Amino acid sequence: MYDTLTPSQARDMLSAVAQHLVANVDMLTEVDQAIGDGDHGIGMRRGFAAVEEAMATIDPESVSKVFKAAGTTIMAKTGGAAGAVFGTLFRAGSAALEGRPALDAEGLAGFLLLGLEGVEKRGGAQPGQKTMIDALAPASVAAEAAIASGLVVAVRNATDAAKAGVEATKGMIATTGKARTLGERSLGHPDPGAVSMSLILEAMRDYIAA
Amino acid sequence: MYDTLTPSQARDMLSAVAQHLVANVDMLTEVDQAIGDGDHGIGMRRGFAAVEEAMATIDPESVSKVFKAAGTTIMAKTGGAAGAVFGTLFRAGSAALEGRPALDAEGLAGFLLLGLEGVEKRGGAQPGQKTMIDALAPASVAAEAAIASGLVVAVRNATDAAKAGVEATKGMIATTGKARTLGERSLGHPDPGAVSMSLILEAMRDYIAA
Amino acid sequence: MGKPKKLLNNPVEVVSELIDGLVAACGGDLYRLDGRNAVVRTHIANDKVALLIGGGSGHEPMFPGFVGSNLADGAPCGEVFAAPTPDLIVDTLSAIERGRGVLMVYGNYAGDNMNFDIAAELAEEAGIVTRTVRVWDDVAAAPPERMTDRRGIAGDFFVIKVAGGAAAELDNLDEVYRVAIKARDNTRSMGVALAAGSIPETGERTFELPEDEIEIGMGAHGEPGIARRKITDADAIAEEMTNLILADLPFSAGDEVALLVNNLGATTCMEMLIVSRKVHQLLQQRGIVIHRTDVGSFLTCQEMAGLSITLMKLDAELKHYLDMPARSFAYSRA
Amino acid sequence: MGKPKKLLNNPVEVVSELIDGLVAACGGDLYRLDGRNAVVRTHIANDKVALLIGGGSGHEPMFPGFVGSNLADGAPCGEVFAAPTPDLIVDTLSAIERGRGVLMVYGNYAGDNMNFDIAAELAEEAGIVTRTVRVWDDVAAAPPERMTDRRGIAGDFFVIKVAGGAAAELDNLDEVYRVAIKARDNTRSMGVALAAGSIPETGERTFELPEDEIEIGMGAHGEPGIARRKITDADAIAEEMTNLILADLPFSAGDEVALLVNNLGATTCMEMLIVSRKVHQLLQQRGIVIHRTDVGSFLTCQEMAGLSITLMKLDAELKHYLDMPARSFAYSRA
Ligand SMILES: Nc1ncnc2c1ncn2[C@@H]1O[C@H](COP(=O)(O)OP(=O)(O)O)[C@@H](O)[C@H]1O
Ligand SMILES: Nc1ncnc2c1ncn2[C@@H]1O[C@H](COP(=O)(O)OP(=O)(O)O)[C@@H](O)[C@H]1O
Ligand SMILES: [Mg+2]
Ligand SMILES: [Mg+2]
Ligand SMILES: [Mg+2]
Ligand SMILES: [Mg+2]
Repeated sequence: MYDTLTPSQARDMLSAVAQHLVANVDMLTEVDQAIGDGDHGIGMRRGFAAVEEAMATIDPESVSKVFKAAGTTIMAKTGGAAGAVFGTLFRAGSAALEGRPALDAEGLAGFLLLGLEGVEKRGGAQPGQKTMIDALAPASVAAEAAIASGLVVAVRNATDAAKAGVEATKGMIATTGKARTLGERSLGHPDPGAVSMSLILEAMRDYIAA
Repeated sequence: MYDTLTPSQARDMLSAVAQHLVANVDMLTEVDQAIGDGDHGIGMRRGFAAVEEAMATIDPESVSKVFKAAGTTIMAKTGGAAGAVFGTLFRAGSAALEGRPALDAEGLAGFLLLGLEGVEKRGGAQPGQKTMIDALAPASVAAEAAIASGLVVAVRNATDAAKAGVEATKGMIATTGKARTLGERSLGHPDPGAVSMSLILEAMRDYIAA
Repeated sequence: MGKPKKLLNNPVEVVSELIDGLVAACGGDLYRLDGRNAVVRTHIANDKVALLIGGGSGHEPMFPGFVGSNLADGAPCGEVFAAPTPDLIVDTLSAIERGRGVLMVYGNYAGDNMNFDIAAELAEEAGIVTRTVRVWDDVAAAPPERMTDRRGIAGDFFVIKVAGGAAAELDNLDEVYRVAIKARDNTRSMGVALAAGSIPETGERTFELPEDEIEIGMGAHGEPGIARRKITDADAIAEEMTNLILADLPFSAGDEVALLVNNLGATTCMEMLIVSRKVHQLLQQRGIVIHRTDVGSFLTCQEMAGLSITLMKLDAELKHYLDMPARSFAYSRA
Repeated sequence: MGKPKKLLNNPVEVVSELIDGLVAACGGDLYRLDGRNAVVRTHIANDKVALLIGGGSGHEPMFPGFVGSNLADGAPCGEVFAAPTPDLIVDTLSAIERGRGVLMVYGNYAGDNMNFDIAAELAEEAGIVTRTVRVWDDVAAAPPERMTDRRGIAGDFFVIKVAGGAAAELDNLDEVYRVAIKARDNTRSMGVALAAGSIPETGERTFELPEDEIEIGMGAHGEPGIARRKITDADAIAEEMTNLILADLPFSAGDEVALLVNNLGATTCMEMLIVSRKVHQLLQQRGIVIHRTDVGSFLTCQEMAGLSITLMKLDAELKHYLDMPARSFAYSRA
């Protein structure tokens, strides 16, 4: 159980995040087959397998550097909507960590908030359009609200909120991304990117809680 | 039961032949699917449906004219190997009927013999190569041998010989036509054109025996 | 249906291998960017406005097959059905840029938009001026009021052909941009799918269609269209699609158009011609003149069975650029 | 597998309808012969040696797609997989003949041979001189000693391209014949099938292949090849096919060749390029120079999945005619 993470612990956490995503590739692909073009899993594998490699060699000078490096790697290796979105999440979010010696609850909340703003600006989507934003936005709110309770609680609450967000996407009609023309047929299926977002937080939570 | 056919009876017989072929289209297609390109039935339908039409309007001046008209129609409407082969059979074979006021056993045998020579010359195939020649050649021999017994017997023996020829093609390896590269895989299947040849004789036999 | 059988080696390497094949087939006209998944023309005139096209792979010969003379100058190629990454786009931009800026033409998808936008920002930092034209020709994807929600499908063909001609002749990025936008805004498409394609890396089909059903308006990755129904005859389907296209721009009597009938993958040339024949009949009845017709496989979705119909309304300028000679892997015209 | 879904109207009318589509797409370059199933060039130079090509339909864009400038002058089209009838061939001969005789180029099949031979005899009676070149490029069909038992497959492409050029430039039928024979004798092909095509009129597939098997050497109507086996990777299959082709002519180090990778119908462009890449690698290792490469759907077997590889060994004369510009529905070169 960590209440703050050093830069090298942050690095190890992102490595664990990467492994978790890679372990769930088939499930992510299936989710994208239902309402997208069926490649979300293999895209995330390209990006996060590369993150794992990058974390293995990076010099963990600072948490912001570690997060930014993960974002740059995702952006360069994933491709597709997911590459831009999750690359932006980590790159834009890392700005919140600049100058911080360690990752704490405030840092986590800042990361999620700036990450969310970055993603919204990048792709122009808003909550309710059945994207990863629908997991990220509630997670950001939950983390913010739990700053006073410390990192363990903040990341746990953020993860729970993200999962509830994934559930909520089942009831949404997609209006962006490749599911956009499904109309009502997208109902009942979760958004693949939202699932990935909740997996990222889940892996962070498990690392921090360990 | 006819021992000779007048020109208009010959015309009616060819009309019956045409109907018999058209009635067996699906079977012929199946036979060609096994060792050819699966179009023999639809090709024979094009040709013999047109023969039926042609017989309905032709002026039956002579048996040779009736047979030649059938051949010309087959040639013009069928296409593929079958069009050339069965067109040639009737056109070349009709030469044996020239100057004959009626179709008798000698005429039938002459038709089959000149038809066979025409087909062999046209396509260069010989008995044993798994073609309609393997039904036509024994039919020609059988009709020749039965001339003295009259038309009814001649056509019955020719039909039986053709059917035996069809059976014999099952044991042959194709060396011409689209089944040529099947090698041993053509064994066990009859040749589609040989089946058609036996159907033609069968319908003649039934008309003459009626 | 079982998984589709394909002639592949390592499914993770398909894009790299197809680029090698394409470059080899073009005998020196193209080169591959430093072993990466992008193709670039060997001879790009100095001082030329450059044209970059690109997107996810799996739609071959789109996009790399349209890099060539009087067409595009370079194409970054993403993985199958995934937009290329910003760094690959930027490196391709740098390789083709000749001092007059670069026009980027690509299909309007969230992934492409974001990755190309990021690339444009990075390029700007590096001193490369870019303009962007997103192709959104798919009438089935959204109503006209939400034009920017429409996907880019085979209309890419016309926009690239016109933009390629303009980029070869005009020496000003803004002018090339203006012409390309005009081509885009005059282009409308509609697709129909009969059977799904598949993703090589998973071997899975991108959607499932019952044995006797078709989907009108399906997108180039298998995104849903406007109606799923029992298959009817070719003429009825062609008429339905054509009417939707004509009503949308709208096209009217006296208009002159270019027609493209594009194969989504596995449809026979025979079917393409039968449909093209019907579109000709319909347009003739409406008094719309077809200036030229292209029929072929230009933007595919792997082995998807189906086709799309595209019309571009012409004026003298569009006609000029459309009719210019061109030479590339996918398209040559004397 | 169920019957294939297709965009058709009356299946008995497919040939007629596809010809209408083709003629419409060619915007005046071709016309249809009196409502019959044959296409003819609108402008055939006076005093030109004429080139007639043809065969059964179902292989589109072969043959009518190769009627055009510096290519063929006319093509009678049989029903699906059935040679055209003699009278249709004769009428097409009459329409394209310009006093210097007609070269007929077609694939070596019993049905075609007989029908074109009958037509040649009828034409001779009508005072039209013809010469015949039967294409027999399929290495899989028979050993070299029985060359005339081989089928014509995608090698038609090269023979037609060369003969078309020669017929446009040379004013003597015997010379055109000599050049076409040289093209034919220097051309070798090999196909592989992954899944069957079907006949529109019956809706039946022309053969059955188990889900995980391919057939090496399969013919363009689904005629059997030399081996049925489990599918392996693209490179191994390409290498096996290429080796069989190279050994047959034989092709050797220092030779210059043209390469065609032809799609039998439903194979993706991606796979075609991957295979083409491998053939380039193999030929480079052998010291054989590829002068040019064509990759596309030129002789199909409806929606059959698979491809063929064709090599033509070049000399200066063949290269000259191969490289000439050309324009037709199926093939244009600047
Ligand atoms: N504009 C956007 N803003 C935020 N997320 C988006 C946007 N567009 C798409 N996404 C996310 O990307 C996911 C799809 O990723 P992926 O399948 O890898 O990309 P692609 O759509 O290019 O195939 C969607 O499930 C959605 O969560
Ligand atoms: N050279 C030949 N001589 C005699 N008959 C032949 C010859 N070649 C083919 N045939 C006959 O033609 C039949 C095939 O006819 P069909 O299927 O209509 O033509 P295709 O082979 O053009 O598809 C064969 O079964 C065979 O009997
Ligand atoms: Mg996706
Ligand atoms: Mg047949
Ligand atoms: Mg994708
Ligand atoms: Mg046939």
